[in-house]
Amino acid sequence: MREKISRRDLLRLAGGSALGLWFTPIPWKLLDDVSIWTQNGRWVTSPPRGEIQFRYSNCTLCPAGCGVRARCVGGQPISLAGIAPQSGSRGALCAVGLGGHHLRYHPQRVTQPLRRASGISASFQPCTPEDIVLTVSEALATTRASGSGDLAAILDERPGRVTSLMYRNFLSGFPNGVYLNPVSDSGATLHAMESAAEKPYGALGIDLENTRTILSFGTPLLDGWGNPARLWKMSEGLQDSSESHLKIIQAETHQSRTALLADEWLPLRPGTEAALALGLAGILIKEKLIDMAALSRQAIDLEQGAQGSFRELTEKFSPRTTAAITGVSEDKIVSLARELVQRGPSIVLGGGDPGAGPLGPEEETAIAALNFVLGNVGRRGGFLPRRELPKWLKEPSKNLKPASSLRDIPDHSIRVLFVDALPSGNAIPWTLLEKKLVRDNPVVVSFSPYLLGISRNAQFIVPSPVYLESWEEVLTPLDSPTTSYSLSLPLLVPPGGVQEPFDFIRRVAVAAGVHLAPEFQDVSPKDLFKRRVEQFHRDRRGTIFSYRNESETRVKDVASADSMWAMFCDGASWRDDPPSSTSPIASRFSLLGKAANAAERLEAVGHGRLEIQRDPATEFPLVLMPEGWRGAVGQNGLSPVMTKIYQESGLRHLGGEARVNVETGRRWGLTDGGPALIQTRCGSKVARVHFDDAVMPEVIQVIVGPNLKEFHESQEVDGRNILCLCNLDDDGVWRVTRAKMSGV
Amino acid sequence: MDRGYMVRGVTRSSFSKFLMWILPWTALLALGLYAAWLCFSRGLNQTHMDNRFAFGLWIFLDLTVIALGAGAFFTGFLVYILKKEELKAVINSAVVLGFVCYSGAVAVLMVDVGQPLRAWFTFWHPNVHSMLTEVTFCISCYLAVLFIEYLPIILKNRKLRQVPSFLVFEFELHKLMVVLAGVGTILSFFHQGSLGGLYGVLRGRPFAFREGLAIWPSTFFLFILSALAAGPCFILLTTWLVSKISRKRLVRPEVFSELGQISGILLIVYTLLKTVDTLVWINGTSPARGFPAYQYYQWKPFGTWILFAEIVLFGLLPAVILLSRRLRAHRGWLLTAAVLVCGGVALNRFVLTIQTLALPTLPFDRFLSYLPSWQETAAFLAIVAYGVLVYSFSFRYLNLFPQERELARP
Amino acid sequence: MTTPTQKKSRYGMVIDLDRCNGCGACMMACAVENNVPPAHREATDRTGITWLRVYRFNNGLKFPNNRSVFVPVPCQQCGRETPCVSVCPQQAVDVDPATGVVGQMPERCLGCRYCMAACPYHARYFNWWDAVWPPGMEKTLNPDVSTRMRGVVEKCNFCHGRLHAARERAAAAGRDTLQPGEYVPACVEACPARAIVFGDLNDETSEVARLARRPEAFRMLEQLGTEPKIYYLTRQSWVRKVSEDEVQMARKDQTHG
Amino acid sequence: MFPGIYGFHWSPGFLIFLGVFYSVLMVIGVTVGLAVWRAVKAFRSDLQETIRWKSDFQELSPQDRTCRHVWTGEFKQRVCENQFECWDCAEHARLTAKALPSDIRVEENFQATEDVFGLEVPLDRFYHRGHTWVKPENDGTVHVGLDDLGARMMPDPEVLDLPPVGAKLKVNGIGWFMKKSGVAIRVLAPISGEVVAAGGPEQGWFLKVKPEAGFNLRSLLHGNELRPWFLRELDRLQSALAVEGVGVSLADGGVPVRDLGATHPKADWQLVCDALFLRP
Repeated sequence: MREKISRRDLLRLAGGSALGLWFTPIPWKLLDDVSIWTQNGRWVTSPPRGEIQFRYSNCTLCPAGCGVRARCVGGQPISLAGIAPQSGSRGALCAVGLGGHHLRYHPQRVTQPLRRASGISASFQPCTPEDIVLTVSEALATTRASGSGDLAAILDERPGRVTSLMYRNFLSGFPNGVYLNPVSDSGATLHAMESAAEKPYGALGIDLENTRTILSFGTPLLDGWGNPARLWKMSEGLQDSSESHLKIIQAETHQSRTALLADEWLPLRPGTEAALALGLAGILIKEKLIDMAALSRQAIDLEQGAQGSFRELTEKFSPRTTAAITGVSEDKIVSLARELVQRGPSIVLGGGDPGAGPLGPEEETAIAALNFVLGNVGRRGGFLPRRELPKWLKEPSKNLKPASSLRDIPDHSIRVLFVDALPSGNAIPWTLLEKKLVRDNPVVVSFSPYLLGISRNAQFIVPSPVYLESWEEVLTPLDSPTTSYSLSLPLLVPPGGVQEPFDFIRRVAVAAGVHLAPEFQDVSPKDLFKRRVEQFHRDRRGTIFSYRNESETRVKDVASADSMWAMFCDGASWRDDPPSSTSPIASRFSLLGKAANAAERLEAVGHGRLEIQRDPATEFPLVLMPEGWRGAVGQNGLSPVMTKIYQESGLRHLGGEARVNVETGRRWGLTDGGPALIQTRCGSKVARVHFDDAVMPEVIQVIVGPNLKEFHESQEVDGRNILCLCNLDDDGVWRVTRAKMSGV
Repeated sequence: MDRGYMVRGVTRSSFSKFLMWILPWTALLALGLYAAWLCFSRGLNQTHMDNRFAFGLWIFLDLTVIALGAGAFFTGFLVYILKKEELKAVINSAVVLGFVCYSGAVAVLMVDVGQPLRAWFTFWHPNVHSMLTEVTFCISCYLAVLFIEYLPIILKNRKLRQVPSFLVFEFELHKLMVVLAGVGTILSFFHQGSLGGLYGVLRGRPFAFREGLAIWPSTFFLFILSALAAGPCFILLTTWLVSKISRKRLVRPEVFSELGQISGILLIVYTLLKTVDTLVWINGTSPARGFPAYQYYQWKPFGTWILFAEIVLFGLLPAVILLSRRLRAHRGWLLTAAVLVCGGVALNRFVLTIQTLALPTLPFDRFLSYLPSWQETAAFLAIVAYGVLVYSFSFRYLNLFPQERELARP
Repeated sequence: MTTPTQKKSRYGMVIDLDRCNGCGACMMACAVENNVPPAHREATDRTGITWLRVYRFNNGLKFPNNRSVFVPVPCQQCGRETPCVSVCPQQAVDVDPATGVVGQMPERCLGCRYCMAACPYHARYFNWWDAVWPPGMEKTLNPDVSTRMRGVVEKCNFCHGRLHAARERAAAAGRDTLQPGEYVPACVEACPARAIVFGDLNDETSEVARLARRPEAFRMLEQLGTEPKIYYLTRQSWVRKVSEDEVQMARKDQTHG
Repeated sequence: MFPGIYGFHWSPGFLIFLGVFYSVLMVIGVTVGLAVWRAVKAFRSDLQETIRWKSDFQELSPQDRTCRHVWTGEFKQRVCENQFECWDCAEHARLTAKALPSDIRVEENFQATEDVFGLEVPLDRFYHRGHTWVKPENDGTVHVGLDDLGARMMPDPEVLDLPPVGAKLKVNGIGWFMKKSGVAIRVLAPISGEVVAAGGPEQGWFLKVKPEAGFNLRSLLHGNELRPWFLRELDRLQSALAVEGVGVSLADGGVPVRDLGATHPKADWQLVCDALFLRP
């Protein structure tokens, strides 16, 4: 029997369905999703979508030059990771490097040329590149014409690059042109040894892998000194009782992170590194713990040289005297000296703290001498000479200005100063540069991607590409025993208005009428890098390590220069072959160094750096010592995500904070966490002070680091940081300063 | 001008005087609403709560206010279920107080959560193991019950009752009040307990964690008892306060005495159990989890005095006063005891909410302090103002104290 | 979605405190991986979001005997009576039975913060502000992880996005189990010191299980009985006491200092 | 909460918990629903008049609810709990064992008029406590009017809203409305029945009603109850005037004036009228 479906039935069906629907999951899931969706809608940023791929580069944020693997979405890097410098080992990035892909979007980013609004005011106004070129070329013309001795200088913190060579070529067009070495050089110990040689060794590298003991004078070995993964690999089994592990003895005033993790921490009184080095050398010589015959043969001035007698000098630093100066016990000093020999190969490193600045030339000379005494040069587990990069410039070196040190430049003599964009990762006090500038209208041009650090004190800012926006070279890092070379590749397109320093200097050259060498004309840095790489292929030495395949190829086996270039463009690093033999180097050396009055200077500084300063201890009873973390000393931008470390946890301290021992703080009427006025001969500043029992009594440890403001939109970041309170010694050292402190 | 809306046979202050009274409270309420709006529009960063002090003034307020509001269900229970007719004198007032406390607590909770629009998820994806689910369920149900109980009181307003449908509905609803009183009692028992359980189950916070019966930690039962003791005292206090402010006799003195006695009996039981609980906790629960109890009291200002205050000063002392017929008969003693009881409940809730969070758990933790922001304080005060306003209007236009009319007769 | 892992895993970590110098790479890598926004201008160490937080803790002694240790604290992934799971009123927190990872569903969370009060390790973080990135930086977000909105709680989930990706890769390769090392959280990968070892604690042969059995291994607040899956290693005896309750001296010194 | 959504599945604890929760919700809902349903039903079966009276009665102060037997001395103090519906009252039945009018009869004997402080109280009728009276007529109908005190509350109303002929009255329900200079009075009906004619103040009666079958006059006041009651009502009037703050008392010991309201402001007078006509 067929029944006709009436309208009523249909309505009933619809009604029933509507009712029944509520007993199914559909409406409820819909409700859930809609409520989540409505709340996610407008406010919440959604990540970009796209094809995921890996691209490779090398980090330029500090000279360690770590390999980088970038995870990219649609070509945009979204995270960075480390790459092993060679197969078999492993790579890593430091916290600064991990946020490298954020730097393009830094709140303090500069994307157009800026000119300081008026002489002193800290505000800047946009200008055109032509404005800067015009002003600068006029100032350069003055230096060239006047004959007054006004200098034109370029401060390049990463020497040896193609761009550096172009700078030197450019400066050679000026009689008063000066090419400045890095102000604070982590490799100062190596350079001191290199310069003490009678016949040049060339560059030295450190054979860390075979070293068993390191005596480090405040070198941040485990906190930003070299490639983080490599150092950690070597320090495996730290504080272990086993005989084979690399023992680190950290001699420094601060309880740095290296000091915390080192096998031993010797808290030195401020500025007494030279005394300890001389004292140790003295014990080694006096107790004849070393091969005295070899030393006498090689050292020019062990007994008597042009500068005096090293032996006599060390005799003035008996263990007792050294103990009195450094605060390290006599027994400890003696046993340390013996341990350096017994637990060899042992090396001694200086170089200084990224914030505290370099040890002085005297300290480095003493450390170099100690290394010489230990017979470390040319020894396995010591310092090995490494070859230079293949030569590719045909021009003779007369067209390249030789490098000079800032400390050798007379005060108030630089009229035009260019500051290169690539950071060394170490701090530079603005007062140090200011002292060298002429008093009337100096022109300081800062190539910088950010309005931070030194650029805040410059007259002009030329917006430069940030890391991952341009082609750049990465040269042999300090901790590498062999020469290496790689390229940092532009994974990102720079914003409009950004100028390569290379291109800008060429414009200045044209405007100033300087003729650059033909090699630098009508080429981009990339073309020159390619020529360098072609030279590698021609030289057929070393190996090339491809990041993508994690495979090593001998250069000999690479088919063509073009395929070698293609490897470099996809992330690769070249590494020289290890030296064929470790024969001791024949060259003789000077233990006292080659500088004039070296012995007297060394003896004076040996009694403590504070002793050579004029400030009376009665007026300034405390000692101000800066401290910093490489790559984060306030000169360059840090990823805004670094606020996790600086702001949202107390893991790293912000720039300008002061830390004092609890007792010291109480004695001077300070409150923990409260403000305090720090006064030195150079000025005063209010800082937030924290009590910390890890700080040596009577020491004010001030942090050189980023300002909280610079992470956020605000443009009011002070260009004169806490380093401006530091005393600048005649030898360009600002490590220790007598100071006083009072509550506010 | 509004006399036609008032209860017949009682007098109230002039309208202008009433206006002067409510004006400052309205201003306070407006300020609190502005603070709440700030929290809604800009987020909870407007408060001084943080990841470590995840709960602050508001949760303390919620817990305290709900404990004080327990008078509503308890009086309802006594009147409708146990037929204690003499307490009819305060039942209407108790219902209004309860409504004010609970609605205020729910309102402030809505500001306190980060995503109030998702509050209904609790009903849709309930985690049955969470005390907070139980609390949410019971409080929302009980708020509905309180509203339904409040409704007849409103509908009986002199003007509203002239609407026939209101009147009939009110009449029929009133007849079923015993059901609601029963439901309210069950719900209240559970959520008062669960509020205590809220902290008692925090196994990660040994200061708050308690062992217990079945799924309920001991704080579950202690909270019920303390709320039962505090409820009548709060009614007593408010009645006395309203009577002072309005300069009217509202209830017969026997009612005060009755409330005090009930509170006293419960309080002494509570104090005894609390003492036992504290001893078990000090000697067993806490050290077993690696936290010797003495260390909690090493942090200033939370010394052992707080334990003494909680148990003796705010527990034993008022219990003794309330249980003594002679002292209870004395108005001054009675009120002192009532203040102590209400203060004790607040202190107990404070210890559990604030001290728990202030104490460190990790060895490298610090003892934390917390001061509410002005927005938190304003929202807090707004709840007080809201309560005062609702109660003031109710007192003016509704028949909160049936005995008042008789007592007002010359 | 069905879980391709048949065998039940119990992922955990062993963190060698003697190797940690507090460089912060793990915190950075974590924030980058999980799209944690940069700090708001007014954020502090108590209102910020750091799924992995490295604490510095000292022994409270006077100079020169004062020593510090850095303690990375991610969510401890409690395995028994997980304090935060049972308290959440709307099931926004759950333990994945296949991995043992305590998960947080921010889109389910109403922001009551009860779980934060419940967590003894303070490993849970509330979004006190809207998540805002500097202009353009949102292009650098990880597509595998959604961002969170204001007013919800979030925490470490052992980089759930990475687990997902690893499973997909394994499934594409026709495997239904993950091989050791195929899935590691971002912090583990980033740690230059290799101080963090990650793996399946159920797998007796894994390095993480081996290290967790070492006598120097301990867990924080072990007596609470929550069976955390983060183990710490140290040879320094004073640090070991971190796991025990007798470090009150240090605590007090830190606070009243 | 549905199995399958976001990996959800039922567990016993879940079912128990939700069962309890939704039961509670249901109880609350059913209670409210029941109240609504009963209210609607009451409306349908025309019970709102009864309910209004019941509800109003509960709102009256105990003094206003004093049992009639207090005046006649049987009780010292007693408050009526039976909405003045004495036919239902066991106490009343016990006390009035001797027959009182159980149906409507004309009693010729009562022609006298009592004078209570100048109020005329004819004894031939039955008085409701809302100041109306019922006077049975020979034709089986009754006349309904205001007693002297009620009349003086509002003589010469401007508006008189009497029910139309044929309308049903309900005892203690609304009888009629009167209004004068903004003061409205609702007069309670003393009897159930059908209106057969409408009168007014000038006729001396307001309504002519055919009483409902079986209706009795037991709840109405009669005979020797009247004097004490009226005295009491004058008292009540006095105190209402005092309570409402009118501040004017009745002429001392004398007869209330014919138009009591004329001397009072209307807002207050409304309250006084409400009090006297048993409107809470």
